[in-house]
Amino acid sequence: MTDVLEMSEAISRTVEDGQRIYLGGFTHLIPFAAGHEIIRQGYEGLNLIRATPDLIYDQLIAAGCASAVTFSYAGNPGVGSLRAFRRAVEDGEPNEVDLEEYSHFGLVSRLEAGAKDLPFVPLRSYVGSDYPEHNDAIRFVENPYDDGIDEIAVVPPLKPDVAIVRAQRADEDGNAHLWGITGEIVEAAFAADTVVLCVEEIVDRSVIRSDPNRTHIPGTVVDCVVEEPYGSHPSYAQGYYDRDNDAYLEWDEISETHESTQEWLAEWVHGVDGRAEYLEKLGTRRLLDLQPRSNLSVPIDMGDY
Amino acid sequence: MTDVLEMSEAISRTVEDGQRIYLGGFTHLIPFAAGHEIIRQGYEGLNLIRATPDLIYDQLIAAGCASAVTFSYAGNPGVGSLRAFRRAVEDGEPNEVDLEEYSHFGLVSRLEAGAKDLPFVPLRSYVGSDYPEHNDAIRFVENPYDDGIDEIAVVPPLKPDVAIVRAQRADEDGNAHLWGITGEIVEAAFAADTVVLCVEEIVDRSVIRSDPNRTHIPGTVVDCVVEEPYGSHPSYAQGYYDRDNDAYLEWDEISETHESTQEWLAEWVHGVDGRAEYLEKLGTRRLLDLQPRSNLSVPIDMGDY
Amino acid sequence: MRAYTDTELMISRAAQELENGDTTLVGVGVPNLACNLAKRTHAPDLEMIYESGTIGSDPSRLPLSIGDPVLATNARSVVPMTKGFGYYLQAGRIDVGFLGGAQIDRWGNINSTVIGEYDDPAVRLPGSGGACEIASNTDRTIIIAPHSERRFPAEVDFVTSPGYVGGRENRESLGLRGGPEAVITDKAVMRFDDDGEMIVASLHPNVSKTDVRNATGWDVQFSADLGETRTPTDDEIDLIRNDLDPDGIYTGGDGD
Amino acid sequence: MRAYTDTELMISRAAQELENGDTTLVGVGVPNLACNLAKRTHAPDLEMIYESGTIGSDPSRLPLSIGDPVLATNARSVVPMTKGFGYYLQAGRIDVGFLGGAQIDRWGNINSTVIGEYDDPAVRLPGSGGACEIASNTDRTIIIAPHSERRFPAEVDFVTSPGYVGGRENRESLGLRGGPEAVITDKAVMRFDDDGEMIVASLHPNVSKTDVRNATGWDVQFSADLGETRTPTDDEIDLIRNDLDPDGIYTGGDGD
Repeated sequence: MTDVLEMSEAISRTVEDGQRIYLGGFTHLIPFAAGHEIIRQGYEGLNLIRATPDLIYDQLIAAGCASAVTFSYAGNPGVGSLRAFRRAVEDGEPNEVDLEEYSHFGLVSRLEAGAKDLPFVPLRSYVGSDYPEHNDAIRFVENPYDDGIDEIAVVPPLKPDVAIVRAQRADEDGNAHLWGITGEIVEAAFAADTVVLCVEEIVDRSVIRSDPNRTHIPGTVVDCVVEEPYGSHPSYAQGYYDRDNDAYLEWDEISETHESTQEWLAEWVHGVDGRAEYLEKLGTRRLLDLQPRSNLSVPIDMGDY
Repeated sequence: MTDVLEMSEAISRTVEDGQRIYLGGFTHLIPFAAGHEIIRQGYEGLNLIRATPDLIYDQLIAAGCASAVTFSYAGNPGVGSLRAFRRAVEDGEPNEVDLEEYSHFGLVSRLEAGAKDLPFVPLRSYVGSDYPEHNDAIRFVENPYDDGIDEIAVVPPLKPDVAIVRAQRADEDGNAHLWGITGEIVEAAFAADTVVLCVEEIVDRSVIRSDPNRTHIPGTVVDCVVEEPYGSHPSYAQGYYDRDNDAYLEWDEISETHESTQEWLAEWVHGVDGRAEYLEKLGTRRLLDLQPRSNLSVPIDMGDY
Repeated sequence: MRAYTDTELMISRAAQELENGDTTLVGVGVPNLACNLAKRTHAPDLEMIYESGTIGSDPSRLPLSIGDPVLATNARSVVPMTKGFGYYLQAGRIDVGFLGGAQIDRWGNINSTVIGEYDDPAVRLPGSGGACEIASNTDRTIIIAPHSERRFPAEVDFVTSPGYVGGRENRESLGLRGGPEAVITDKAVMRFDDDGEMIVASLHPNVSKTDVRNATGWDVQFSADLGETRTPTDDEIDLIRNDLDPDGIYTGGDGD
Repeated sequence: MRAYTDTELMISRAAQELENGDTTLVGVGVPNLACNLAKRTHAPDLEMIYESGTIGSDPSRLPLSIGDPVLATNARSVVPMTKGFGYYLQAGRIDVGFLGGAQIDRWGNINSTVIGEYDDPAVRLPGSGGACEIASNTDRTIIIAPHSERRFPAEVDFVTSPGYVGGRENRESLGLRGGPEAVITDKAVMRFDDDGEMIVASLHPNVSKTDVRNATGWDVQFSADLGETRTPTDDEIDLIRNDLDPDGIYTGGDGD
């Protein structure tokens, strides 16, 4: 059974110190509100797993929540470095973090293997690169067919303890419609032991059932559902609000030192009690600036048989 | 570039004697009109590949088009045997056919490996079964990880020469929207060298671009597009017409002998010059009986950014 | 108590194998009726998945095939076969699978491929479909078949769908999940003992041990607490005849 | 001829590497501008794919990241990463990929992972993202980077994205597709000889062989028919400044 919860309860019920946590979403639908709640509740020793750590893991690392990061691209997309990530790796500030590193396809293939319960998934990557030398999880198997390929790289399943993912809309049972860039969200949800689904809006079951091909996450894999509009800001929700690119550019300065980052966390994370207060602080003007004009899809006919 | 063609030209341009042909669609969207055109044009020596040969391959086999069948379930779904298939296998009538056999997951995994250009795809099937003994393509590889599984079955890529697939709607470039049961259609389209896409209707590009997450087949993999309404009958197109279950039940009697099957082919395939004439012969009453009430999906908002 | 047909008994007994909240991979025919009967009686939260990729189907009428449009309309989700077989079945998300077969042996291994030699068959059967995967990856499989010596030979001609292979330990060591839970025929319900061998758990009314022995191709054993099979209730018969199969396509006209 | 910036020259020169009908995996920054410039000039049918899974993007404005919503709206298709990387990139459906890097060696091997020791880095860079896959699976890669001895060392500290590894034959024997086609810097355009070694194909205006030698970490060779790099046309400069990057986010303010 899926429970509809407030964010604070969803996090306190599901997350524990030391767990392997996956916050899903490739650029799109990143669960910032959930990440901030993890910071507020003061978790420690997490293994933060994400293809793109993005600002949210930079913030979690700066807040001291992480003891390890598993990733494939640790940059501020289109801007540059993740400075808190680099401080942790290069200088151990605020603490050392262990790294486990893949390319994008390697990391999403690990989730895919987890989602399918396969012992490994093969991929045509890593030959000629230095990854296998530094990551023992990347191995090679012999090709049993005589087709010119002798061996191929494989990666093992990744099954996070908790995946926190977002979607635009879901019903109370956690059946979720996603659109726009879906990235690795679905694989993360199927691979994880526990799944927290956060949505822009909870809708009637009939909305979801009107278009079952869009239900990429079924309620049967979801443990709890949180309704929290604008919960992805400064990331975005396709059709609901734009990516706040200014915020991504500003982060480069905000995060310049550990101290300046702490100040920001004090104000924007610890200084609010949840997403609603964060949005109030952000102001309507900024939200309005992020509002796209609407652009509805041409519906399909499922037929009433 | 994708060409918009009549069915007869699409088939004569793409299909050649002796090829490996995949007519896509699991129960849904089976390209019957294309299959009938292949029969009319008198092709021979085809390796007919489909998870479920269904009535369409029973008809192609009876017509003498096949020298081999690659499949995973050769039955009339919910009804019983495929009698023409059995006559060919058991009695060599009208000719012998070679069989290459998988389970469903094995066959669709072969398409997936073809679509991804992988030398093999692993799957948790076949251990304890007699398949590997009779199909040399099913092999086992050692698991390089120490997680309790010693070895796992693998299947090699399948890349048909031609895949003929259907979708509900596409634009002139062959970008196709599919919904309802999509089965193995997308994998077949990505795996094949040449792709013929048949649709219920060609729509404006703006319809397709209004919902890019539903474009499961991109025009870049499609060689030609054929617009032919009701081209799947007696299979169906979700939202357009129902599966003609009576026709599936009747086939059990029609196909009882080679002669009775030939009579049906003479009347319904050779006796018409294409799908339009077939539909006229079928009659409006039957088409109306197959009409579902409409049941539109709730649209999504992609946003105009 | 009303008269019922063999098929109705099998449907009702198979429905009893399902628990509320189970996720089940539904086949056509008797399994379809059994699942829909369970959903309308004691298991309203039964999750019905079809190998065509419809997840949480809620059909307004009984489908003929496992891919009828009525299974997609109003479903929880619809996924491609790679996903249905990979993310759901192989991933271990399905509790119960239903299987039939032309031959079933004492370990619950099933043949739905050929009668006779594989390369020169007396009868060419449809083959696996998803049966091999269902048998390999669900928690428990329910096998439904008419009871005859031909159906239940000591050894099957081809293992399409592995049961306990050569015994429970054998299945486990091969890395296969679950295994056969029950075999429901028109004469008896059979289960599997600690070794993984099929034994008779209950006899249908008016069926004797001898009837079952004569219709089984090996010296089948009987459970120490052999009982009589539960028969369909009046409500169940009504549901089957009036709601689920009003045209009698599957339940035929041999009752009443 | 109008004045142009180094970046504008690199954008315009990179655009020239694209043919009409190419399918290209677009990165942010200069590659994004180059692809959009090519699409608006000589390659209107350029198919732009982003590693976020947007296929045939037609952005109404320049994205900051490779996952901005403007890349999804009005796209031909949007697919999950498993599919973008599996069905498109790994399947060999992408002709051209753009790569940058902190270090590039004479074989076109690229490091975007660490400067220094992997386990104790002087500088921790973002890592591969999809670069390792792009370098392994496209027909040709275009590398764009500023020209300095630090950027072009004899050997990279970490091979993130394989070029010709230790030479063309080496790459081929590893089963890797294609390989680096051109390296475009702020000083020169370099290509790869029959052995797979980087050689200078053209010098930018006002750049000498010595300038390039001094900015390259090995004894770089020059093509026998060394020419001067094509400079941006007025139309191209207008398109870049007025349409593609009106705020000068990427092209900065160092021109005119």
